[in-house]
Amino acid sequence: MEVFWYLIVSSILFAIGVYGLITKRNIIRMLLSAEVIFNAALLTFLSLASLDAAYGAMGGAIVIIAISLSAAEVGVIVSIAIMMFRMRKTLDVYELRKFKG
Amino acid sequence: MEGLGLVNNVLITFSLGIVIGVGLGAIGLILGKLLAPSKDLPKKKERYECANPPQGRARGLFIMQYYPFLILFLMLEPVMIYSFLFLLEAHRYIFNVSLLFTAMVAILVSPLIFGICYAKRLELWSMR
Amino acid sequence: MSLEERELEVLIGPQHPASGHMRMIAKIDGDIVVELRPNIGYVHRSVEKLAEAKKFLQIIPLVERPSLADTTANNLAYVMALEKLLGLEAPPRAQYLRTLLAEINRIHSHLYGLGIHGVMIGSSTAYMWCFGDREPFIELAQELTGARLSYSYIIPGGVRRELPSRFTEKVEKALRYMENRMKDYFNLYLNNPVTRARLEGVGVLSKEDAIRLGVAGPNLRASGVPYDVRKVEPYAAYPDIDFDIITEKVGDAFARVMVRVKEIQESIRIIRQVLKKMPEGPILHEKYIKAISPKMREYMKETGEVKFPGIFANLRIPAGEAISRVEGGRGEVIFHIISDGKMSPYRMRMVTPSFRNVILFEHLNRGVRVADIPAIYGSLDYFPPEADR
Amino acid sequence: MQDLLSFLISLLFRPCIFIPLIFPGLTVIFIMLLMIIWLERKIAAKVQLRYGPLYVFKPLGGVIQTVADLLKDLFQEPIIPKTVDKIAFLLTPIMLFGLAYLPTVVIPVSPTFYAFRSDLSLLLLLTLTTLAPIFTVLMGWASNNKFSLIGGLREGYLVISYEIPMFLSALSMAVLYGSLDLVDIAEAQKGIWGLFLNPVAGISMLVLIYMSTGKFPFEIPEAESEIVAGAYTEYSGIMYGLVMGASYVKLYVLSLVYAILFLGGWNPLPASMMDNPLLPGAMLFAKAFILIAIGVFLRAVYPRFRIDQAMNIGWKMALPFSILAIFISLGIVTITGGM
Amino acid sequence: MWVANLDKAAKKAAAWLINKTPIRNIRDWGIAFSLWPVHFTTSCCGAEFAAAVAPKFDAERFGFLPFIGIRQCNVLFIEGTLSKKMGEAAKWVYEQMPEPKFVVAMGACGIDGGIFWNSYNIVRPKDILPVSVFVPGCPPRPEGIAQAIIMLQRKIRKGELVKYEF
Amino acid sequence: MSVDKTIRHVKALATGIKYLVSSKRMTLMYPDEIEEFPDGYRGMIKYNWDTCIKCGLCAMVCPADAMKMYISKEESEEGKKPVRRPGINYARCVFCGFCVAICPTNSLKFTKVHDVVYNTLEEQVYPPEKFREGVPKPQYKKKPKKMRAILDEERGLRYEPVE
Amino acid sequence: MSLWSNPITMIFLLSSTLSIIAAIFIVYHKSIVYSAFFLSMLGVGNAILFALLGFPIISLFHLSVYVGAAVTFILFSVAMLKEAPSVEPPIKALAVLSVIILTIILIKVLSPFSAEPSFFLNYRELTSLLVTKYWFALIVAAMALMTALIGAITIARREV
Amino acid sequence: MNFEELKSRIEEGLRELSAEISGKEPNVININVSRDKIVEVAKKLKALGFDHVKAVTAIDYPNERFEVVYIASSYSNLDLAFFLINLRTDLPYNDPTTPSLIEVWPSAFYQEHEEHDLMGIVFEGHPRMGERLLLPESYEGLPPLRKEFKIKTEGINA
Ligand code: SF4
Ligand code: SF4
Ligand code: SF4
Repeated sequence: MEVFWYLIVSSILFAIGVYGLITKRNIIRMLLSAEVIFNAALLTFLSLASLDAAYGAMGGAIVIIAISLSAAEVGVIVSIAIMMFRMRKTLDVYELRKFKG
Repeated sequence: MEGLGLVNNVLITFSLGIVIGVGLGAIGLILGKLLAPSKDLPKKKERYECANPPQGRARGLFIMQYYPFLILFLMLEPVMIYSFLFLLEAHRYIFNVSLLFTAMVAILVSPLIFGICYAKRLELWSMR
Repeated sequence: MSLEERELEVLIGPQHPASGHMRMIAKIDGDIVVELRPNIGYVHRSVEKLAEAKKFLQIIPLVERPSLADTTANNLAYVMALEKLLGLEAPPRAQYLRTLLAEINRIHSHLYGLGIHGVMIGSSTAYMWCFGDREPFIELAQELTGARLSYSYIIPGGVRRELPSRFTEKVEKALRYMENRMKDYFNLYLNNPVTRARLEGVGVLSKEDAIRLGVAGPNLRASGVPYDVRKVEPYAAYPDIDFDIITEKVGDAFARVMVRVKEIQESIRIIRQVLKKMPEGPILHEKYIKAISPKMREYMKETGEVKFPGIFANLRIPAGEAISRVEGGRGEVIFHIISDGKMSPYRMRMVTPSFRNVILFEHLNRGVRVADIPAIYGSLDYFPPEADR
Repeated sequence: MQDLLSFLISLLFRPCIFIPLIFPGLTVIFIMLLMIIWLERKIAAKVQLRYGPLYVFKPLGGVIQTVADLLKDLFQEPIIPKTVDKIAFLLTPIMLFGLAYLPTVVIPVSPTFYAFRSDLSLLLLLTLTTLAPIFTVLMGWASNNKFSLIGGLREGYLVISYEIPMFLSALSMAVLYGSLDLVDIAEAQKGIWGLFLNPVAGISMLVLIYMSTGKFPFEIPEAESEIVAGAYTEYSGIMYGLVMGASYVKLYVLSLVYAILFLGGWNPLPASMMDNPLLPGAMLFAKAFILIAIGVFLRAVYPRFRIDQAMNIGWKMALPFSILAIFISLGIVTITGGM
Repeated sequence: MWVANLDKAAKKAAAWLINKTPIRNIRDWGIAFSLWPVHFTTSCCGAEFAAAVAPKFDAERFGFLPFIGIRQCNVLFIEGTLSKKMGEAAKWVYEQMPEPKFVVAMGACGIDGGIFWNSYNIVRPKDILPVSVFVPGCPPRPEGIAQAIIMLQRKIRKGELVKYEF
Repeated sequence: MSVDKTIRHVKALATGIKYLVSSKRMTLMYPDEIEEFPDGYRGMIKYNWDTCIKCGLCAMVCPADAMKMYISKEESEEGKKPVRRPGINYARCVFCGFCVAICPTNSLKFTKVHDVVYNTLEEQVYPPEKFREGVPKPQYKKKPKKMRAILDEERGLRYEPVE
Repeated sequence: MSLWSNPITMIFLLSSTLSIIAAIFIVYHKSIVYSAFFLSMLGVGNAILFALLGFPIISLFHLSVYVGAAVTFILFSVAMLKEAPSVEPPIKALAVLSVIILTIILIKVLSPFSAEPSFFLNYRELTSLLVTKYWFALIVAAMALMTALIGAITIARREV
Repeated sequence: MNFEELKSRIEEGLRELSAEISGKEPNVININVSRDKIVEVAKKLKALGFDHVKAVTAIDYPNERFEVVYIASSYSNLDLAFFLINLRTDLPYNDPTTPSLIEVWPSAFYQEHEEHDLMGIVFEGHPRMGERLLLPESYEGLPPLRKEFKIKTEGINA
């Protein structure tokens, strides 16, 4: 299977993610869409890394770190969402913005 | 059959595993649906609520009290998997590995204690 | 957020493994119980009203039914109230027999409570052991009275049966068996770290609260109030018997369990004394013996079974008021009988220990975790039919 | 005809088919399920001074009680309440069973008989078990029932508190033997078993296995006296049979893993017997079965913990102990300079 | 439409299959030895019911396992008096149980009210539920409960109680 | 984990194992063995048609209104005051034994039969004629062994066959 | 064509379909719990793709850390929240348009990479690389995680 | 403490509250008060050491009056525990209201609620008046413990 196809899949995922990110207002949904984009990025990165044996291992190491950091990011964002939900009773980012102002 | 290599062995096993695992459940479900007698009683399909008429919502219970453990887990899981990555080299680079693991534990300890102590303070973790 | 939104209302019971015959309405916030309200009345069978339509003797089985695992206390308390109104006292041997049955019953009633409590915190073995070890005592009671649980043994003026032959020996065996088993109970269940973790510090009832809320029975004594009707207002054969009031200081669920365990041991002591001191004599008041036909008196002598005199069918009680109290397995049973001289009571008020302990549900379940609800419920040894009557 | 039969048999004895289908796969799982549920009830009954299931087949003490229960489950109406989320409600039992079953394919039966050998098999196996909480939580949510939700979330919370220590305990053995390959690990224990080399890891892993499969005293997700049947409250008939089975299958798989990691797998068998998969398989199964039997025996001894106490055990005791176990392993490696 | 027909046809085929003797016998055997009563104590007879599963009488020998949720059980023991409030609950329990299911009324109260027959707050189980076995006594001895289980098993294996309807 | 706790864990497990391997059991194998009760057990009631003096005391004292005075079909004659005899309704009887205790002629007697179940409500009413015929027979597959419960220091209860 | 005969191709097709369908459901599904659930499916699909690319260890890492922890975390939080309906902004057409353009551009850009992935990441290779060379990165990542941990706990707790 | 002593002490304590005090040997002391004084009397009694209520009985004398009896005793002072104080008050038949004593004796909470439920007495100040306790929520009609509420009876003849 050529790497091209992997890249196609990843770009489709990326596009779907971007669409979600644009159209959603619920903070957790936005997070989910961002996660789709993140997955697409990982796929791209790995397929590019797999092209050359010299970069393979290093690419792997970087992806590992990226995945673990995404866990951190998820944790923080969901915590923020929970806090907002608790305080403002909504997860809608527009509503949240309103409250701030 | 003979011609297939290692990958295919893995493939056969895994697909067999998935097919059996999922298929068994599915067959069981279908059989159960077909074989069992059924009779519609008005309350049968209501939510079970200790023999009371269903009341209120059933979702949306936020067990906040143990939430810090969830965060702890989320953050420790990657670190734990890191240890899978470097600890296995212990036979070759025992010094490096030990040092690295000690460092990891050292980094880990204080947030862990912080998290567990925080989790204990129940009054902080209610949905109010 | 408003109250309804942040809390989930969970209905526990009436069909629930840990609710028994009642419903608890718990408002929970996460894993913490914000408020719990008992909703009783699922077993309300209107004993007080039915008593007004039944004759005095017929009420004996009636008042036994609400607390089936601890029938003697109710039976005794009711009959004591009648005897107060009738102005007669049972002969001493009858008093000792009453005490004997009451203590046997206390042991198996406590075992019942312990067993139910065991299953509430998930130890099926505790349940099985307790219910299994009830059986020797039920066997004894059955031999004495002729029924497994609903003895109807105590009647105005005496008791219904003479002590069976070789009963003392059998009792002694059962008591020794129980004493031996207690070690295993401690090893497997009461000293089990998991049990301790589940019970210690859970549902603490302070002494002040226990007094204020008018709690009854072992639950009261577990909070450190040495109140026991057997000592405060001794009845039956208790004045002659040497025993201690069991108390614990802490007032948590474990203390309540321990009070029961120790009371079993104390009951064993009492039973031994009772059997040793058992006087000879008739088991029914002579006034009633006289009323029985000579042929039947003969029969009574032979079999040891008391025949009722014909007047029992329509027993008339002089007008008046009587209050009697008895320390049953679950606590103090109170009968307040108002008679107007007819064949049925004018009003019979029956206050059972479980009913007085209902108030604890609300009090103890505030701010505990969800998993503590059954642990607390079990430790109260609450029997809903008794509360609902 | 003869040829076809012998071909089929030879096909069956190919590892890639034998393993998912016979041992440690389907057939043995089935037998194990039938046996172990009966055994659980019998053991509990014995400690509780009684007989347990008996009359269903009296000469053998009612061994086929579970068959009767299975038949009852099969012929019982599977109710799908109208408030539930139908797809997730039906999907989750199947997926849970599948996920519990799938790791069996990774387990080797003898040094030469395995479906596949990879230098990651332990990690793969453990990873497959981590996916289950997703379905449990989804199950609790889909049932749309208060008790189910609490049960599902409790199970999830329990998972997060045992998973890390369990991985670390397993890892400490891998560190000791320098490999993640189950075959390697088992083979390395020809002499002394892992349990004796690193007892800290062994004990904590054992406790965590019972915790992860909801055995007493950690039977919290299904604590019947609090939350009825936990996440399974709304499941009836064969669906309940599936989810019930899944937890036993999980116990079985983890016991096999434990037997390989700590109890020397098929050791100590003389090398001459290793050619045939049956004997090492039987050895492995026997070890696993003892573990399962211990697990079900605990029901007769313990009440259950509260969820917060169980989590405290996971985080405050098991985690330090498993880290300690890794240090012990590192120490052993330092002393021996690699095995 | 077509799907519905298929479904019907499959059900019909299954019904035919089920009612064939060996399968029916196996099914009835399975159900008879796997009676799981609901955990539903309606009244004081529950004390004796509890004793019936306890070591001395050990109802589990018959495959009788008191179980947790009503969705998994198939026997409903009415353990004594059914007060009006509890009667409602009993109806809920009965209706939410999966088919096939059986009801046993236990104790004098569960049959005709027993000593509480004229109380204003009770209902008779047979008025609201299809009771198949009555156990007299107040409370019935655990042997009575065992006898009820045996009777129920006999009835099931005779094919009186489990009917495949479609 | 403190030492004390560990010891207690071990003790609990040891006790469990002790019971697992010991042969203590308390179970009465019910349908094969039935318990023979001590005298005076209050089981179902036997009626002696001949000695009864039809005084009605038993019906009067019955707390559950289970014992009633039924019109005896055999003895009543047209036009005369009907003769009444006691009959029992097991659907209500609470086995309190008051009727037996009060009967002045000992016409009512307890038997030790206790494990009868019924399929219908009507079966449980025993008007005098049926009452006379005797107590219902419980159904056993094969004849059960009669056992007597013996209290035992070691095992609590054990059972011995009655000769 | 080799597309159908090669099992690798089959797996690729299956898992990429799984990923894409999961992604679509994440964005479209009404229920947010389902969305979170499908995120896990996306993770599974992606993990298989990683394995096909020759990174089995990363695939497992993805499964356990991403699916087993991060997505579980999201699913947990979401399953516990009450569902709040949210209004979607009226920019759908615009979004679709931009997305299509984006896809086309991306495909154009990516078309030169048409080589076969000729690579298999050996586990040992990666681990020794990590131990000898990138150990510092690991420590930094761990520290970052711990900081995030403290931050998340502080954020999520109730304001006192 | 013996009976007479206690009686005189109570008499002394309740002097200005116009309560009728009578005793019944060996341990029952009846105190009759009117309903507007009952709270004060209860407070006095509590101060004397009677810290809880064992039972609340309501008695119906048809078309005449209701009588409410609080049976109080002591836990904290075991000398007093032997004695039962019957605090009685009469209520007119058409207006069975009386102030609730749960402020003084919280132990009367469920007892009063029950008497409200079954006898129809209204305890003013009790937070759960109007709610059902033992009877089903849907119950309508006369409170069942009233004498007018008749239940079925059967004669001895069938
Ligand atoms: S029959 Fe007897 S024991 Fe059973 S519920 Fe009725 S009164 Fe209670
Ligand atoms: S049975 Fe006895 S009590 Fe009843 S009517 Fe006959 S003689 Fe009288
Ligand atoms: S035993 Fe009791 S309830 Fe039964 S008929 Fe005799 S008096 Fe009536």
